[in-house]
Amino acid sequence: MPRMTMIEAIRSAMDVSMERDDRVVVFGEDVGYFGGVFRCTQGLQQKYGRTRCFDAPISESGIVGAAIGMAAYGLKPCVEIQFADYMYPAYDQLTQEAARMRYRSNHQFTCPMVVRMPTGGGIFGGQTHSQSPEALFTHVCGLKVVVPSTPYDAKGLLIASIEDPDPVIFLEPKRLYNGPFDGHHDRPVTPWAGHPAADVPEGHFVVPLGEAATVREGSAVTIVTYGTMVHVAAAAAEETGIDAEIIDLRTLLPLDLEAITRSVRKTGRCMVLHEATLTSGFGGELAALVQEHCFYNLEGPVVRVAGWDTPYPHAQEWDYFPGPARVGQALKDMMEA
Amino acid sequence: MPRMTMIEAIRSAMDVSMERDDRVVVFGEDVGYFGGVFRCTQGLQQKYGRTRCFDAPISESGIVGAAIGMAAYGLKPCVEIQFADYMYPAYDQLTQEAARMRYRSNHQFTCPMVVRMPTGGGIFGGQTHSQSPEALFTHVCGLKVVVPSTPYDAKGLLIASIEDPDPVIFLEPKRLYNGPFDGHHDRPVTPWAGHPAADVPEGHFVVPLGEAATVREGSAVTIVTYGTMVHVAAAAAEETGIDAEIIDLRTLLPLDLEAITRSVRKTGRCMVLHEATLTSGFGGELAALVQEHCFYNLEGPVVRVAGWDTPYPHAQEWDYFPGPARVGQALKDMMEA
Amino acid sequence: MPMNDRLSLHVPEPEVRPGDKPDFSRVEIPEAGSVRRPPEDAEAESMRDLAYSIIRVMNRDGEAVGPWAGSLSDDEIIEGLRHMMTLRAFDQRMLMAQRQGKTSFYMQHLGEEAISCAFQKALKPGDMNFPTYRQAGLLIAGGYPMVDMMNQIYSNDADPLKGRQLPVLYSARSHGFFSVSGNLGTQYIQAVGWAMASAIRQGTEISAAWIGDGSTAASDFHAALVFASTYRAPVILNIVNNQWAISTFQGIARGGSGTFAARGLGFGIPALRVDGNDYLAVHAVSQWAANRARRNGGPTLIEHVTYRAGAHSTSDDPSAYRPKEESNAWPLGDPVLRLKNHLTLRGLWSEERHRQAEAEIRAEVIAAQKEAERHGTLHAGGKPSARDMFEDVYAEMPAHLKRQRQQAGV
Amino acid sequence: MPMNDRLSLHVPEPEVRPGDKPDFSRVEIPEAGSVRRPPEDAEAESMRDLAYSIIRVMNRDGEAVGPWAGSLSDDEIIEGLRHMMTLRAFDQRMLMAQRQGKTSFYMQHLGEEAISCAFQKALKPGDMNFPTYRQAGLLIAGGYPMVDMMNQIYSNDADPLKGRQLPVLYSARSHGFFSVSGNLGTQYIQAVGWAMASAIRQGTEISAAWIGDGSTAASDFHAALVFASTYRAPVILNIVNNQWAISTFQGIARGGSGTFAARGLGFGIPALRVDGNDYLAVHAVSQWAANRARRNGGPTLIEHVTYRAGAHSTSDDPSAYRPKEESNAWPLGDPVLRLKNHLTLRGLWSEERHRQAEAEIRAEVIAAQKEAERHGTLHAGGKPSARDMFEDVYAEMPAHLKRQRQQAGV
Ligand SMILES: Cc1ncc(C[n+]2csc(CCOP(=O)(O)OP(=O)(O)O)c2C)c(N)n1
Ligand SMILES: Cc1ncc(C[n+]2csc(CCOP(=O)(O)OP(=O)(O)O)c2C)c(N)n1
Ligand SMILES: [Mg+2]
Ligand SMILES: [Mg+2]
Repeated sequence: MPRMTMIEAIRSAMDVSMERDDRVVVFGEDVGYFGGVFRCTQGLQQKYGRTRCFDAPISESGIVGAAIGMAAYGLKPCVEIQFADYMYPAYDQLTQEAARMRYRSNHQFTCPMVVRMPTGGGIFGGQTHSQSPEALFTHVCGLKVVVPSTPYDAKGLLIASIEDPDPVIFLEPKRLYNGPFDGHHDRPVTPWAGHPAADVPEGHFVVPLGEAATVREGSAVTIVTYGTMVHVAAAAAEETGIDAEIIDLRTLLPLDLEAITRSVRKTGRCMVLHEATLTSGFGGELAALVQEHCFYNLEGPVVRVAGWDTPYPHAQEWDYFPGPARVGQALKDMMEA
Repeated sequence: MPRMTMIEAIRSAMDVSMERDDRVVVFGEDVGYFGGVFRCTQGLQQKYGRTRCFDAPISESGIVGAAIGMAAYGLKPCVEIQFADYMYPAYDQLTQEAARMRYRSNHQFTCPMVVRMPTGGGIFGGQTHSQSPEALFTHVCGLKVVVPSTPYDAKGLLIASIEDPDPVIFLEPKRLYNGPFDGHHDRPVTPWAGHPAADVPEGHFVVPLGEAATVREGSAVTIVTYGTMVHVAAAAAEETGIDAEIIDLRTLLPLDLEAITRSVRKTGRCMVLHEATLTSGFGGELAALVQEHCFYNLEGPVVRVAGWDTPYPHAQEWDYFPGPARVGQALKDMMEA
Repeated sequence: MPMNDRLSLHVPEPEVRPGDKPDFSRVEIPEAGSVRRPPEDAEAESMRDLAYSIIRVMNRDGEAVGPWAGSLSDDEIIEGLRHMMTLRAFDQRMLMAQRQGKTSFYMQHLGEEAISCAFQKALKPGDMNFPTYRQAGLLIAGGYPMVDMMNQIYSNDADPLKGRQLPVLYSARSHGFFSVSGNLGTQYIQAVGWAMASAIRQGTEISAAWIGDGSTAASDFHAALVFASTYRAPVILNIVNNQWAISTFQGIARGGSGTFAARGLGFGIPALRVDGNDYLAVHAVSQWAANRARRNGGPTLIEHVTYRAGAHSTSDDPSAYRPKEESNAWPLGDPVLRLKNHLTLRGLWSEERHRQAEAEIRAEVIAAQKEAERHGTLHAGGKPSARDMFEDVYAEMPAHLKRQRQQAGV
Repeated sequence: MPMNDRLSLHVPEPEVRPGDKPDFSRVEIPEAGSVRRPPEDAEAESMRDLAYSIIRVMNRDGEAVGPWAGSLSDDEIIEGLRHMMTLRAFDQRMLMAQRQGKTSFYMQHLGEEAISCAFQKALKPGDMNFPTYRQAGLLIAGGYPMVDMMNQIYSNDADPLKGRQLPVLYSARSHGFFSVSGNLGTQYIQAVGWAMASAIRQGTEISAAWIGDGSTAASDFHAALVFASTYRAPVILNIVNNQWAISTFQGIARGGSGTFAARGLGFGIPALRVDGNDYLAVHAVSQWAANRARRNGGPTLIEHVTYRAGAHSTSDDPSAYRPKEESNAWPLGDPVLRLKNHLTLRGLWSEERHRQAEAEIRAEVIAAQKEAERHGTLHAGGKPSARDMFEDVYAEMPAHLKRQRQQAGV
């Protein structure tokens, strides 16, 4: 099986999808000839021609608005927003139009499209190249929200997203593009090559939307997380020796609540972990659900570890990022409480 | 003391502020000569002239973007978005620009401005005149978020917001404009006139941001809520005879956590109630905080009652709206659990 | 230009307000027949002047004159008149129904009937309109059943949209009518995307975008023009300039540009202004643009110059912000009357036939209304179920919505 | 126009790609001195032609000719040359510093130095620029200390922005330089709002908005033009057309319009195109627009025609999408060389003085860099504290942030 980075896996997902279904079109800023600033669409224009993969003007609302029209026509657009931080001009089209098209037209018009965007920090990108806006999408009914943490999942989830009949927000943790980053920014970079989830089939396969993965079994505490933080959680568990069960949500909306409650009922403790700003983040929803469904199993409150309620700073990036030290400390505090 | 509707109270707040401080300017769609589709700015252009109160083009991002530039210059803009449902084109300017101006410029430039918008349903406005998008703002550090539930609070909070040095999102529950609606849509409309909080001083006063109000004392359960739902909660308490303590948050960000925890420690039970869509709503944050801070006082899980995870429908408005029956039933369930 | 050393803010105001005498002397109106008709494949640069004029076909006497005349047969013109009369009668009944509390809200077309009715006749099956709330003529002229429109307005148990949408925000894919959005401007770029899709698939269908004068200020108007210009999308970009955006006169959105059509010039998009109260002119210009698009000639922008003679919606009272008599003073007249005169002049129509047609149409509308009301009105009779509220959020209902539906007990 | 009965999508492509021979034959360049200079208070309608031409002052021989010549004294021109040379030297040092790992990111101005350096000389204290990341010449020419720029780039303990912003996203209120946003386009409308505020307060200050060719596609570009046109705001709307938006050539944003300046025409805003590599022309046109704005004449749009000779940023390698030699083939030459030639021709400058100035400037830049590095670089030496991270989210720190700061142990 070929070994892929997350970038290669994402590219392969689009390639496979374009090959199988000529209604799939790909566009966005710099995605055509050049192949995208993160190179996720490299070679697709050369292979499928300029009308299936092309550059778009710097208008995120235009990109998404046009994609909605295309989807209504019968195409399956898979568009790129260069950074999640730049999706805001498209937020109206995503939440008020794409998300409600099926509903308001009584399924006369639907919106099968994928909006890919790199998310998260860890690359010294400052407050406008580091954001994790997933909670701004999980509050919007009609959207699906996906965040992969490995090349294998990235490919399988992206193919599933492209094939989904509804609009999918596909958030790509950019710090994972080239390796399974565990938050130890001061250590040498680990490439994907050595990681089991870098074994990615060449052809078509899907990882179904709405199913979480238990990436580490454990009995002491459940860590509910996604994206980059899956790897940080694993490092923290390893380093503290606390036997955490780690649930990688993979899809945030619709949520695999079953997988979460099953685990929390077993461990009796729950940490919710994400990189996004704490207040009103998706962790609030997760904590609310866990206490609602597992109240009588909990030995202590659900603990949230998240980015601080500040913009993502440039110089203080590693003070902001909820790395293994912070997660580890929180785990220890939970076990002692 | 004059008796005011919420509309009159809001108008009076702007009037008083414009009178006291000539840096206060008011603009938005239809707010000039006509005085706004809800008449909140009626008479202000006539009184303060066309350069202090004027019509704007139908460009919400333009309205907010221009206001940011004005605030940076040294004015104090108080702008109207015609319905909260139409703030999305301005979401980029609000969250990426206004919210972070002070931070990113190390307070060289600041953004003292208020963005008023009618919110909530109950007027058969369908999915584009009924939304409650507060959670999309509470996740954004740098913003303040205010929701009044009475004329008195509306005036005092709006003056405080205009005088605040930071950007404030001021959400006006439109169903409360003309009366203290308790969710009994089938009963005759109650006007504000008879309500004690319709006694509103003519002149200047403030209700400070960040302070919740206990609008009903009780011992059985704490209901944490805001806006229209304050009145629904009161009706449900009355009708079920359950001795609920009702906390009207008034400001959602920054939150008066102290007032919430004090009450929950006393009652041992907590319901979080809002009209917005449940999943990833502000209720998630509230529930997460309550279980975090009051875990060992809670006799059961924090219960959330909220709008369903669907768009706000036109015909099924009262099936969607979390009215006194639904709230009452949830209260009873909580007491029995 | 004043020579102060102090700046001052310019805030445009209409010439008149309630109490003043209506004044349209600033509206320059060229003679009917006087504006040239460029070839359908002419370069955009060669017709910049058309963005500052008004294409008109019917003159004062009701004759059809000039190079834009003759795009329709006699029967088609008679049919056009009936469509406009139908739309007007429909509006009257629905306004009354709203006042009677049978629905929550309504928006009429008074004075603007020619635009959507004539435009629709330039389209073919498979083409797609992306309309605003004020283009029901596209449905009437497109043969969509009135009773279904009323079912939507009543949110009753036969509502094709299951009660989910505000009245008049129709959706009729079968009739080339895209789901109307409550958010202004958003659909302009969607129409361009749809047209791009047709071009990507090497199809033959074109699309039509619709927007009001006020809404041209919205961001997505720009996105649409950028994309249409860059990818030469087969789309007709319609601007309906009815002089008002609720209480705001068109000068606030138009600013210092002479016309809304001029917006197209900065994009190299042909921009035509047309007398929106002239059914024949609207049709001719729309046909020109449709032909151009079908021949891969790309987008055309059309500014339809008209006047919103009625209130913005049933929530609005225009006497608060403009003189009551202004609508009578509007120099382009009434579209129904003008087409009626044209047909009468040509011996194809008469007072008699008109009265008869009015009676027939009224009867049709009333019959449709009766049928619709058998399915219920907003507060009485059949209505969509609360179950319907939970459907179609997604293709397949996810677990959390099933849970909620169960909680709701439906 | 092809006459297929099937549609097809037009996707613009640059004439050449890596491996091809550079080709700028499509760029029409009028003779220096040949474009007229309208009075500063002329009507916008009277100068539409200027949106399709290029105003140039220096001819091939380096002479300043025509109606736009003569806006600057000899000393000012010499100062201008030094500013451009300083900016270029600054860029070189900072590029090197980035390669050495002293910071995370840098963006250079190579080939575009004339624009921001000359523009700033048309402004007065109290005026406000709303720049993008590629207008550091506004700071250099405005006398802002280089060491503070470097402190920002290094995110060190003297960083005026406390390490919170990406390198080059400066903010310098004292020098009329608004906090640069990482989000494209947003500041264009903010600049208009600032100018409106000045007019509301009957002030005298004007503002200047900045945007790149690619970013004109952004929504807020439209908002800015609408508001500027409607309220006649005293703002200069600059478009820097450097032919590229990262890997995307300007044809994608420009579409079918001949020029970016043409965008102004649809708004009745005077739109001038200027040779952005001609310091004298940029200054003259900017001065014209500034004077107009100060006299309450409202907005002017200026398209600065130039070429991004370097990479987009330190994260970019342009050889992947355009021929390496393209920058040498750019027909408007190098701004530094051209001004140097002009001064030399006039006996005000020489090879000798140039070399000497280069050495002096280099020394100045290196001295500033040494001083900055004493305060630290991104990964070494002094840095802003984690406490700084929690400040200035609000004027007063709310309880939840205090709690978090405590949790963070800082
Ligand atoms: C984004 C957005 N902002 C504001 C509104 C509220 N609104 C509804 S109609 C309208 C006026 C539109 O005027 P115009 O575009 O001229 O169309 P007309 O009603 O005249 O046909 C406004 C401001 C809205 N629906 N959407
Ligand atoms: C809203 C937004 N979308 C995308 C980006 C990513 N981005 C940064 S610079 C750039 C290209 C800008 O090109 P142009 O406007 O021509 O300016 P130039 O870099 O040439 O000076 C892009 C797409 C961004 N910063 N903001
Ligand atoms: Mg209008
Ligand atoms: Mg550029």
